Amino acid sequence: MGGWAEQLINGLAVGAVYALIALGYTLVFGVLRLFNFAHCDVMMAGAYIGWLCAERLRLGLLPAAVAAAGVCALLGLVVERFGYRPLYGASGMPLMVVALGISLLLQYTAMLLFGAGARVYPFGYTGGVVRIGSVTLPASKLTALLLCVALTAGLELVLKYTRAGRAVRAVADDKTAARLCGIYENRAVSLAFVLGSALAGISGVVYGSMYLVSPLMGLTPGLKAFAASVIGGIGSIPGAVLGGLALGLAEALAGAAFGTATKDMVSFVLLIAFLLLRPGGIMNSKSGTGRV
Amino acid sequence: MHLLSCEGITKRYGGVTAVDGVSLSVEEYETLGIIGSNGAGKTTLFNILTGFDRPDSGTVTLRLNERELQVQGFGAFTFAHMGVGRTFQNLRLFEEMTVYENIRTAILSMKRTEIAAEELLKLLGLTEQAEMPVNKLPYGTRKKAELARALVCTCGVKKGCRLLFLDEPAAGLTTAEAYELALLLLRLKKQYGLTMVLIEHNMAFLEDLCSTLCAMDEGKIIAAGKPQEVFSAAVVRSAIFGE
Amino acid sequence: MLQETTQRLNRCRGELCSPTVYTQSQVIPRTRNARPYKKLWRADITAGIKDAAPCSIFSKCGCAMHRHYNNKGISEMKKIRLGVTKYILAAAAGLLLTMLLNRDAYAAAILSRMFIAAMMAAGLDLCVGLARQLSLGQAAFMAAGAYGCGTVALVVSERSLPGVAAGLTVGVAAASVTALAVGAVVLRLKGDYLAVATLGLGEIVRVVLENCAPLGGAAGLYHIPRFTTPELAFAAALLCGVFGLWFARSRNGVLCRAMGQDEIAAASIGINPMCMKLLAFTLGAAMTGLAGGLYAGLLGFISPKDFTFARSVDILAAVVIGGAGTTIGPMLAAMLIEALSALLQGVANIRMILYAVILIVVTIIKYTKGGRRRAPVKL
Amino acid sequence: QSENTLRLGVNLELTGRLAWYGDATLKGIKLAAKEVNAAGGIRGKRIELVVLDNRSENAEAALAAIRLAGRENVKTIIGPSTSGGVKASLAAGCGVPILVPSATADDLAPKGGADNEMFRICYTDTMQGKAIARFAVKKGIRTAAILTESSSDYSRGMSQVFAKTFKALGGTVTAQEYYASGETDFCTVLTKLKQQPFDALLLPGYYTEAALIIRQMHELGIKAVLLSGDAFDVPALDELVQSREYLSNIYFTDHYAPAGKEHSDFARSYHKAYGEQAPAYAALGYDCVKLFALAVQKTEGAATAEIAQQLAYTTDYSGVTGVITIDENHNALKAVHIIELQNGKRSEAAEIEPDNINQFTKNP
Amino acid sequence: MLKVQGLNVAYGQVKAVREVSLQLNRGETVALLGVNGAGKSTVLLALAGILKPESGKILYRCGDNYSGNKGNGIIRPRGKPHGIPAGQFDSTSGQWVDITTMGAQERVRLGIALVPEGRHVFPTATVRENLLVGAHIRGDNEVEADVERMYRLFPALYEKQRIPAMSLSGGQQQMLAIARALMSRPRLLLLDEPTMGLSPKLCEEVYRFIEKSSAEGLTVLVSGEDGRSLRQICSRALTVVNGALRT
Ligand SMILES: Nc1ncnc2c1ncn2[C@@H]1O[C@H](COP(=O)(O)OP(=O)(O)OP(=O)(O)O)[C@@H](O)[C@H]1O
Ligand SMILES: Nc1ncnc2c1ncn2[C@@H]1O[C@H](COP(=O)(O)OP(=O)(O)OP(=O)(O)O)[C@@H](O)[C@H]1O
Ligand SMILES: [Mg+2]
Ligand SMILES: [Mg+2]
Repeated sequence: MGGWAEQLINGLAVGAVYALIALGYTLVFGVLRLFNFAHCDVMMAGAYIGWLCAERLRLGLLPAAVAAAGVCALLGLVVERFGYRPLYGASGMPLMVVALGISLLLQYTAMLLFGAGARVYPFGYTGGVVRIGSVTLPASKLTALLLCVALTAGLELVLKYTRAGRAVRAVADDKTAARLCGIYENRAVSLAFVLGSALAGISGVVYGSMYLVSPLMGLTPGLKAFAASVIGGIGSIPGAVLGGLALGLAEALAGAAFGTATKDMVSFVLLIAFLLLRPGGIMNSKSGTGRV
Repeated sequence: MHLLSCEGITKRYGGVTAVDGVSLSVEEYETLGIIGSNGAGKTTLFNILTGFDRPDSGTVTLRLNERELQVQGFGAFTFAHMGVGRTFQNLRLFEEMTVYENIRTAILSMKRTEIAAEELLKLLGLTEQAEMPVNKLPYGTRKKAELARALVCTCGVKKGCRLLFLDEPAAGLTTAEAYELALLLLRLKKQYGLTMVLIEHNMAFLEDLCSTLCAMDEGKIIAAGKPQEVFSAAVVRSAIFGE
Repeated sequence: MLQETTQRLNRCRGELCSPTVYTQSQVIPRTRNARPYKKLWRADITAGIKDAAPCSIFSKCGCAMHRHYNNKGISEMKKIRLGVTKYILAAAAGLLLTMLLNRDAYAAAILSRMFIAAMMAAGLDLCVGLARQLSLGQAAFMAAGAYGCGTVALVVSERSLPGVAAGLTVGVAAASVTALAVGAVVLRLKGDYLAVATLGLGEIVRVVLENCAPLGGAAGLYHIPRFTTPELAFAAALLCGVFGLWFARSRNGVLCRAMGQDEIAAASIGINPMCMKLLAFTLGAAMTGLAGGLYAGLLGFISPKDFTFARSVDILAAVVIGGAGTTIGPMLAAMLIEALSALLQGVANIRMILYAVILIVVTIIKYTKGGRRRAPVKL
Repeated sequence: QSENTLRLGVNLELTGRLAWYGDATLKGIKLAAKEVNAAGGIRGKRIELVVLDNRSENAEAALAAIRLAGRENVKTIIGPSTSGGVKASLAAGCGVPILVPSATADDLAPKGGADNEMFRICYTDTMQGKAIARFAVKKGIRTAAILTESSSDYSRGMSQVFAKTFKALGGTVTAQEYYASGETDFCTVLTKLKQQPFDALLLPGYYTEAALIIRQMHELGIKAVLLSGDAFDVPALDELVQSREYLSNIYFTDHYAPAGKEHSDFARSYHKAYGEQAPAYAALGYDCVKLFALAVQKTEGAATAEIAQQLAYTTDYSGVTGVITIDENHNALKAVHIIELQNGKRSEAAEIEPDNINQFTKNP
Repeated sequence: MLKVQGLNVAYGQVKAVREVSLQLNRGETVALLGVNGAGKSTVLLALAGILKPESGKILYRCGDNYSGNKGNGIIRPRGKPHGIPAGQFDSTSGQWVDITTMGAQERVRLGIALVPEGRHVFPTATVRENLLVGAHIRGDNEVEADVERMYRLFPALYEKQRIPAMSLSGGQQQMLAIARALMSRPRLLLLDEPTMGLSPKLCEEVYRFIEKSSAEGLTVLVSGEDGRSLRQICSRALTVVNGALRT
């Protein structure tokens, strides 16, 4: 049946979008052990910035993405500085509550500024449709897929093989020890946030141009990306991407096989199955586990 | 008659074989010391013997009320109810509780409300620190608190095996304190009929305390016997003392 | 001093450590010879432990023991216990006053909602504050309670006392059974992972409800008799609060608390971590289920949309702001948040913004006051 | 002062997912209230609106209704604009007539019958489902697929009725699929639907998802007639679909036709007040207030019970959205308009009288 | 090299260190002894800049960089440390700098490294990465050579270089902690109970290493139990009693 091939490609394409958002999630979680629920709202902000650039300033996709990345990075910095930093001493829960508060704040501020209704990027903004054999695919999805791979590779290289990247990971592991190694832990955390938020901005533009922009647009992809990052192995950059792709595929195939009513459930069932059977996710990341 | 014995215990982590076919047994009322270089697999073996880890293969047998019982699959908490108390290499206390509460919790858990926590504290010389939150105490005191808590399990059982596992009890103590501790352990042993297994790197401490010694290297037991014999064995001298 | 210690030690050694015979092999065979000190041990056990050995940790006097227990409870608990009567009296007085003053339908609805929120906070606090098992899927248990209660109430269709009682019982049972089933699976996970899993579960329950035709699907259940009055909700909240406080002091509560602080340490003193987690999780869910039942009885209409992730978040926020682990704190915070939400109704467009700002600011102030800005150095 | 005013409660979705519908309705309500007050009020009393936001949440809607009735002492409540909210408000049982502008679910009121508090001035899902099915058959459509929003009462209700009527009239439903609210990527569903050929796709859903579905349909190369309900009458839909050529071959039911006589005055004043074209939701809100004014006019002392009675007596009131007659279950008997979208242009394709909807043999 | 005057450190109400004054000369190895709870760790933490003293002064004079067995000159730290005049990195400056209010990060850049009590390795990073993080402040190109040097010093680490530090045994983690501190090429090394949990063989090795490096100019302050071996390698011992130095 031809449908399956199409579904497969659809799944991968949607998965790429999840993966793109999951990258930022994973990055911030790695440093703060915080599920940054505000991440998808930073993404929303990025989508709006991109929309403003495209609709009002008539800029192209690339400048819009760059602008969104910049503004979101700034937003991330502010959020980290004033929202999270005062609470690093406390346990995880207050942080989580603040994250949720910031998420609400961003959503409803956007609603106040831009109205509750959805907005859309100018038509043809992301360049029509691509045909692969019998399968048609919007070009934007292909962009997402490529972008995702490129960003992942870049991020992985930065974190693994650069001094700053290692510092970020060291702070994630043990703040005091990092200080003893001469790392300014606040700077490292900020760096992670800036990177993560810039990613969110880019994914916001990609997501927004592909679909719609609205104040609550972050909710669903946020939860999915969150699931993706756990499925891939939280804290692991390649894991986030694999998780996103796996999730997209699973959803598409389950939707095709068992009816689309189950599609939403699939991601969470997959999430829980992974947590139980392989808590480290696809990449078997070890963050958070230790020895007796 | 041995209280505890294990047979062919093997534990692998990825490519590393942390414990490699270890068999040993612990007699009632004996004090068994385990020595070995770093990474020899001592802690891993301990974890298996006290139920915190499952061996990949091998059996652990506990003699309980005159019956032999294979226990390798049991949860760690059942070990405690059988009278196996233990301490940890990286201390594991209830950090937000006071010393007293740590002990009190153990007493409640073991349902031995007739144990007087004060007496236990006095025994270990912790009376003054009883109301201090444990996370504010210096290392040595914390170790004592953990020992006290383990004692509740060990001494607390009515019908059990009174086994005490100590992972590096003297690490971080000064010589005088280590002696103090050795003395204390001896007294406890005398008073409550304890059987002890301990890991140590402090040889003087072991020499004073142990009736039997067992040396490990790379997951295997390379020597066992009386302290002096083990210390003088050539394998031990090269593997552990580096001579 | 060192000298003296060493001498004492040697004396002890002489007394205690008599030689045994070893052969060198991997298994250490034991000679079965009677050990000279064996008798001594035995004697020691029988005489020394059972009777009045000078340094025995066993005291025979049971009542002394009990007195002791009562005088010196777990210190965290002491704080709570001191406050219990005071808090409850204050709460009761305040609420009765409110009820007397405000008898219109709206006040009644708001009051009921406040009490319902308080119950949920108390429930989650058992789970999060006491056992430290972070649950982000509390809305699922609320849904179980609401749907359980709603179905029964629809069948009975009377506002009679037995009907209401049956409905609430079924609601609580439904929530508890859900929690038990779900908990047995997900509580194997730790920390953040558990939070993620419960979040996922909450969503799954919602999607299942949306697609479950017998329970009304997306349209939900309506025509449920509206039995919830502020008095009933208050009584239930009081029950939950008192139960929560009592549980925290009870043996199992203490063990739960210990387990929450360090699972491995808890296992080493014979606490079954899974058992404790399940207990706290289920009790918390039961309270939440009761709240869900009352919620169904308050609105007369429930649909899956009422039990979203946002609901779970609201409860968690209350627990954190009120101070996890104190039962009363979260309950009061939940009531305050609910009241605040009603007060802010007038400024519809910036209501949520204000709510968010208050949430953030209060949390930051609460968790940074008293110079706790930096992590206490723990090396 | 309160003797000179009539308090009219408004309980609408002003924030949240459905805020657009609430906003539009509120605009109509405000316009009507202004007009009534400008004309000297009702028996000398001015209408005073008490507006509460229900955040598009059911529980909040119930609470708002309770507050309006129990604390604000309003005579009548208008809203919410969607079925879930109305059900919740009605379940709260607050003893004040609730005028329902646009909620179309069949079973809104707890008990039905003459003594319920609900007065609906729009048609029901059954009516619009039947109407669109009949229209489809009339247009020569033989096979149809259905794409339903699984979490929406409205979408499910309409799909059901459509399927039943369509089958009864000799059509075949080739596929039934679902999507969730808030979803953005429908390629899976659409690819699945593509496997079975169909002439028309019924898509009863809110405009955000619908716009994406329309776009993605065209991207996947599905060319079919699109059928839908009144939720499509949102200017934002056209905007979000972006392309005019995608906005073709779309037929949906609506509460009024832009060409109607009665409503040209309304359309003009609305345009003057807000600078935009009036959507159906605004017209419905407008009619609610006018109907309320009429009912109060007929009462002695404007007591709520009297108002309810007068509302129930409404027959052949010709409002902006057509001729309204409230039946014994307090539902409106009204004509259903079918609007056609071709290249982004709207025009009325058919008007189906209420009497014709239920008669299967007679042509509309 | 280091002068401490009237140092007081408190944890909330608890005064853990009282009026401690001490002086360390370049190249000497000093033991810090005391029973448990005496305040050794607190002194070391305060010297490393993790704890802020209540009162007292810590003065530091940058001597030559400790350069291991290579004999290289100064290594300029990466990143601009706050509040340190540029000239003070020079070996020639020889001025006393008041470092009392400096953070731990700046002190590392000045050449003070601490091996904390209880290891504190970075658990999810591999052994090699741990070492590289240890060299965070360095901008020279001899980092790789130093990593190799550490592997020679602790061959056990070489075998485990690609393994996350959390799966090392306790003793291996201790080795890693010491090696990591050495990676910053400190001039003053503070060791808190470095031999805790190490087997006798490794203890010997660590002590011998300390001896060797202090011969090369490294100043070492080491706390620990007063075994014979510790006394042997130290030129003098300070004893902390109840938070104060016994004279
Ligand atoms: N969870 C794990 N994952 C991977 N490797 C492990 C794990 N636990 C232990 N190991 C490895 O098993 C070996 C034995 O470790 P163990 O902790 O038992 O040593 P030990 O004898 O207690 O050493 P020490 O005296 O240093 O505490 C070590 O090489 C260690 O790296
Ligand atoms: N975080 C803390 N909060 C409060 N008091 C503390 C804290 N840490 C240590 N103390 C107190 O400070 C004193 C000194 O502790 P410190 O850890 O410096 O001792 P130490 O000499 O290193 O002991 P050890 O040999 O056990 O490591 C102790 O009395 C202890 O109770
Ligand atoms: Mg060990
Ligand atoms: Mg110390």
